[in-house]
Amino acid sequence: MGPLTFAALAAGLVASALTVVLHPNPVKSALALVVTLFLLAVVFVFLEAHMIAALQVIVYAGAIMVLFLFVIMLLNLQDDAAETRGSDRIALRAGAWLGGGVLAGELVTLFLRLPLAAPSAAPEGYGGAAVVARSLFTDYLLPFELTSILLLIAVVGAVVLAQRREA
Amino acid sequence: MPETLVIPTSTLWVIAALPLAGFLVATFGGRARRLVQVGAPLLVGASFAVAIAAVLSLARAPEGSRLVDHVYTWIAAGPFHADVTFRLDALSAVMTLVVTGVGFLIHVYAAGYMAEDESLARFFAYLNLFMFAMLLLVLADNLLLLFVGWEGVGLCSYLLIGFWYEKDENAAAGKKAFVVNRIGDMGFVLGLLLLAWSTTGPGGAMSLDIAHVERHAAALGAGTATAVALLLLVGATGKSAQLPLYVWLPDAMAGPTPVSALIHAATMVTAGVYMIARLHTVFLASPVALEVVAIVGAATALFAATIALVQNDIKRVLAYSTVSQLGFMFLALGVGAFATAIFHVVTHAFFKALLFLAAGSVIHGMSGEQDIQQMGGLRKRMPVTWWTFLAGTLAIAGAPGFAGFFSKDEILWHTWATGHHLLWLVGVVTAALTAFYMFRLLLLTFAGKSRAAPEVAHHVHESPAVMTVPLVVLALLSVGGGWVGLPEGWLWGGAFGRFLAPVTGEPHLTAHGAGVEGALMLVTTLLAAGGAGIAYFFYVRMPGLPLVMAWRLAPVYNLLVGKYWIDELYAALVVRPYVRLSQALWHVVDQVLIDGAVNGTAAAVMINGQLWRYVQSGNVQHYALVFLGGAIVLLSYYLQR
Amino acid sequence: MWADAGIAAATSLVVLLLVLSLCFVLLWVERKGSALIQDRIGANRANIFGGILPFNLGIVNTMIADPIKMFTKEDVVPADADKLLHFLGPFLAVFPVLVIFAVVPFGDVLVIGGHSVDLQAAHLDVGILYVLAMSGLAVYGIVLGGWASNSRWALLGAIRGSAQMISYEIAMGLALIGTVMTFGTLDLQAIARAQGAHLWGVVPAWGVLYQPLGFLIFLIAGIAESKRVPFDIPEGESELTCGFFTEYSGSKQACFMLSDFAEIVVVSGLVTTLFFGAWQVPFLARDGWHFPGGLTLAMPHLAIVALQVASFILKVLLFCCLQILVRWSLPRYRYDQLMDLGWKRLLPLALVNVLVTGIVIVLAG
Amino acid sequence: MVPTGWYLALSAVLFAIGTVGVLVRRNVIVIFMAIELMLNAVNLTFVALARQLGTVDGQVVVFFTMTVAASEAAVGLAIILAVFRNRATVNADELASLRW
Repeated sequence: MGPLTFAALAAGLVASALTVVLHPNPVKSALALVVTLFLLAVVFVFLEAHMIAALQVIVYAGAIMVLFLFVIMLLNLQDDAAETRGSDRIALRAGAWLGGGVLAGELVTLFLRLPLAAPSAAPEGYGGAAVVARSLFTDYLLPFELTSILLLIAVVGAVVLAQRREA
Repeated sequence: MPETLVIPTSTLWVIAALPLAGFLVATFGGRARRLVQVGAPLLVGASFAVAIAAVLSLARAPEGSRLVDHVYTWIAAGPFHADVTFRLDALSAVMTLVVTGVGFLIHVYAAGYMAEDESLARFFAYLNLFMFAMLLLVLADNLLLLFVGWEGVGLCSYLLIGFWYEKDENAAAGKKAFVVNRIGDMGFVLGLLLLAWSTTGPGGAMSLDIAHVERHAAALGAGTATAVALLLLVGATGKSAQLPLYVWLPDAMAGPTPVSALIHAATMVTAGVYMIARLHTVFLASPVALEVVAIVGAATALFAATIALVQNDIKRVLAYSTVSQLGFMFLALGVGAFATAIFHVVTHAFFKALLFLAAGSVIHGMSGEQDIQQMGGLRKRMPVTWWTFLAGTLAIAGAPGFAGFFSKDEILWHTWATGHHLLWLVGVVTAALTAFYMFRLLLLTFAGKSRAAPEVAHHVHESPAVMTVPLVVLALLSVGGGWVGLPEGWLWGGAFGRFLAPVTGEPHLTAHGAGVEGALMLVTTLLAAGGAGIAYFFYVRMPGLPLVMAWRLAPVYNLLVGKYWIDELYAALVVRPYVRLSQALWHVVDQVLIDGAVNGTAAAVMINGQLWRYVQSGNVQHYALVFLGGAIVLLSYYLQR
Repeated sequence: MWADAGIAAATSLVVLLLVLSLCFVLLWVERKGSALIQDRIGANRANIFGGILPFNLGIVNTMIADPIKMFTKEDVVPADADKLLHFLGPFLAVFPVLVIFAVVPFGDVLVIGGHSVDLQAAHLDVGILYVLAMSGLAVYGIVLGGWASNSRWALLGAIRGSAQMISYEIAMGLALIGTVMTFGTLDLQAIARAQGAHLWGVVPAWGVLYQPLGFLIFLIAGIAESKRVPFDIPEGESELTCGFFTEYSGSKQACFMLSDFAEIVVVSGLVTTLFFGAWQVPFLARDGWHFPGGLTLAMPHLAIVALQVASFILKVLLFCCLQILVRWSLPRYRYDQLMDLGWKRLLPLALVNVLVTGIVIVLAG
Repeated sequence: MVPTGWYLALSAVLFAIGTVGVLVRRNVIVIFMAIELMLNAVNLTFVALARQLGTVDGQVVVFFTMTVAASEAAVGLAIILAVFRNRATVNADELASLRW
């Protein structure tokens, strides 16, 4: 990927991420987040993480964000102008932007200082389903199995939390 | 003692375990009254049988042997170690037989005496637990284990004195016994610790094994030995009701009569005697302490006997007589006649158990009446009780041929023969007083006409066989039990002393001669007979005379009736100041200082929390902002590096 | 370099045209088929050359007239609608469906002038994941279209649609796991090639033989994903007028309809590829026929490729017809029944299928 | 070829944007989405560094992150639904009853 492509992608990512944070309408925020996630999947493809890129779209864009949109629509949330423009919480907002800026600056400084050589060519099949799966089912078998339990708990938890209790 | 004479065995624990089993049966099978009523005495009887078997096997072994039953290692902490080991030598053999034998008879008696009590199971549970603790005490091969038994009997004593806890004075009596015993036990514990520390063997090996202590006791310095011995004596005075810690025993009569017979006459109170005999090597190392033991014993004997002269409660008279007889035992210990002391323990166990049980029978027959001034004329109505009580009285008064005669005279002989002539005099006077008050008791109770209320007198009846049979057995023992310890030179004379000699050693007599001994014996007997005669004169021939005497000698009489005001003295000197000190501590230290510190801490925390709670806005984002600040600080640190 | 790009462009174009033409065919099949089922004549008004020709060009008329009518209608946008999203909705609905076909192989390798052309628009190692990803994105068209319309009907339809699609996506994905385990790859072309074998030399080793249950679940979940009867609850015309596209008209509505038909084609294409031998013709290998019993018959390469592509299209058409048959035969599910079927029947069945497949694979070594 | 550092810097910027979103928004769902954004920024770091190291370990971690995010979304949105049912609001300012 050339620097131009990267710059375009990065600009798109930052723009859509800012939209997530700034747009007063939650549906638009969610859509912006979908765009962000999709663009990230594209970045993953350029980083030769094909499997992860596909999963990113399936899980994040295809499932998680649909769930978000579903809930937003279910609750019928509307624009909230005070969300981003209210005169209260000025201190909080100032602190947040200042802190966020400092955090970004520090992290960027830290990362750009890292002495990273240009990566060598990726091995054959790198980032494909077979390679990732082999790692997943050998070195990371225990965490993998634990995630299944985590998911089960999440399913049970979601059902229990969301069901209407008969009074 | 050569190690070859140590005979390992694995049966001794059974002797102690059987009463424990009885305790468990009575505790968990309490609903089955019949089972407990029959089972508890039977288990003690079984224990007695096993004890006999064990003693027989000991008797077949070479002289001076001992059976040792190592059960398990209890404590092994660095250089210190203590085992749960039982030992059966001559001394513990005698004690075990007395405890299990007399205990068995009293259990049988109690099965009848307590038959109507609704807490029968609880009673037998305590009684069996007591038997277990007592056997632990006498069979222990280790002073720490002995101490467990020591505390165990104290606990059971407390539980049994306060057995009828519905009445406040009974509960108070139990508490008194417990507290006074604790004072003695403190001395005992300190003595044990000092003993353990001062008998540290080569290589720092610390042990309270009896063999270990005996090995090292002779090497104790005079000062250390005196300190150890006196501390142990404090324990012994507490447990064996000697001056100045005797006060609990008369009150202990609040318990059921079999308890008085078993614990406060035959067994537990002799624990102090047994302990001193067991540790006589330590006492021998300190002549001063030994002398103190003798003086304490003699003083207690006389002191208690004088109080007994004027008491009117049948059990209380016996209680003071017990204190007095224990004084005799201490006197024997103090003059180095350890075997003789044990001999008196044995005979005393017989006749005092008998007297208490007979008294219980009287109380039973008199529908709970205990005042001898309200009795009289029971001879015809309760013949078995009368004859057995007479046998007991003769035995304790020292009538020739009866059990008490031999043991008491041997004590007095040893006192004289070791040069304690003044103490001998005290002993002789006490013996005369004993004869007087015992016959007073006997005559007031059984002779003459009934002074009881008509409806009570009408119901007077002899006790059932389950109670009288033990009385008869004990009466026979009181009559003939002394013959095992005939004085030196008579028939098989001195056999008892020789049996115990490997354990207790030979007394060192400075005077000898059967003639002197016989003469002294005659003096004592005559004095005792005189005492008995005066009693007959006072209470049968001229029943009005005691009142006149009491009126004429009012100060003395009041002093004796008031028991020398010792309880009041203690209350004024110890109890009330202690209560006042406790109250001061409660109000100042506890309420102000400790509560103040605790509440102050809580208040400080609360004020602090009040201040800081304003930080808690409840808004997650505020917390998150602080979180972000922390992350930035951490990152800055990494950037600076 | 340029040749490759040209080939890529060509194959993509072929695929696109294939799908679109199939959609037009289906339009006619739907109208005439439903008429056949309901015992009526069906679309018969458009008769362009009616005065000239002695017979009615029914097929052509419907196929041409319907789209023309649709795309020339007035496009009405509700007053309070979110203009941008209202505009984007139809395209987001149709786009992911069309691109799914990119990874579906419609033939084996075609060799022309030294270039060997894989008859597949995009060759991806993770083809099945791509399919799932794109079908997951298809939901956004409905959700956004419904929400942006600013209409109660549309919003309800959108909410229903999102819940339905997300539910059946799970069953669909799990049904595919069995197939992936059987063939050991996520690559659709590889799966297609693997189905060229024959069991015991006579039975074509098509996926449906290994995964009958997986096939059924996938087919049902696929129909549900395409929101067609009996799963057309997001539209639910009896309750929601027209569901998520109530407020659409003209060419935008045409896009929604196109995505509807395209989904039928895509589901059929996937079923064919995964379970019915893709472009494979029984006993036809790259160099000709290999009948059981050793009889071989050579054929020219182009003829073989043509035969294979034709077989693929035939199979796809067959499954399209099957779906239309289903659509006009069954009544609509109630919403709770729909969720019941998805979560309590298909999902456990799919899990059992995965489990059984795994056990069989382990036992068979 | 773009240096790995750039990807990391991009992820840092996205992370910071997500952080700001968590802090400034009042709608709990949007806060939640901002958290997802932060998670994805971290995912980018993992994938970029996995490419840098030539191993897939980082991608495996991303796989786990996605699992966690999915669970989180399911449970979190269920909680939000339950809260909305009780309080009829998803405004973080109004959901501040855990306070003095």
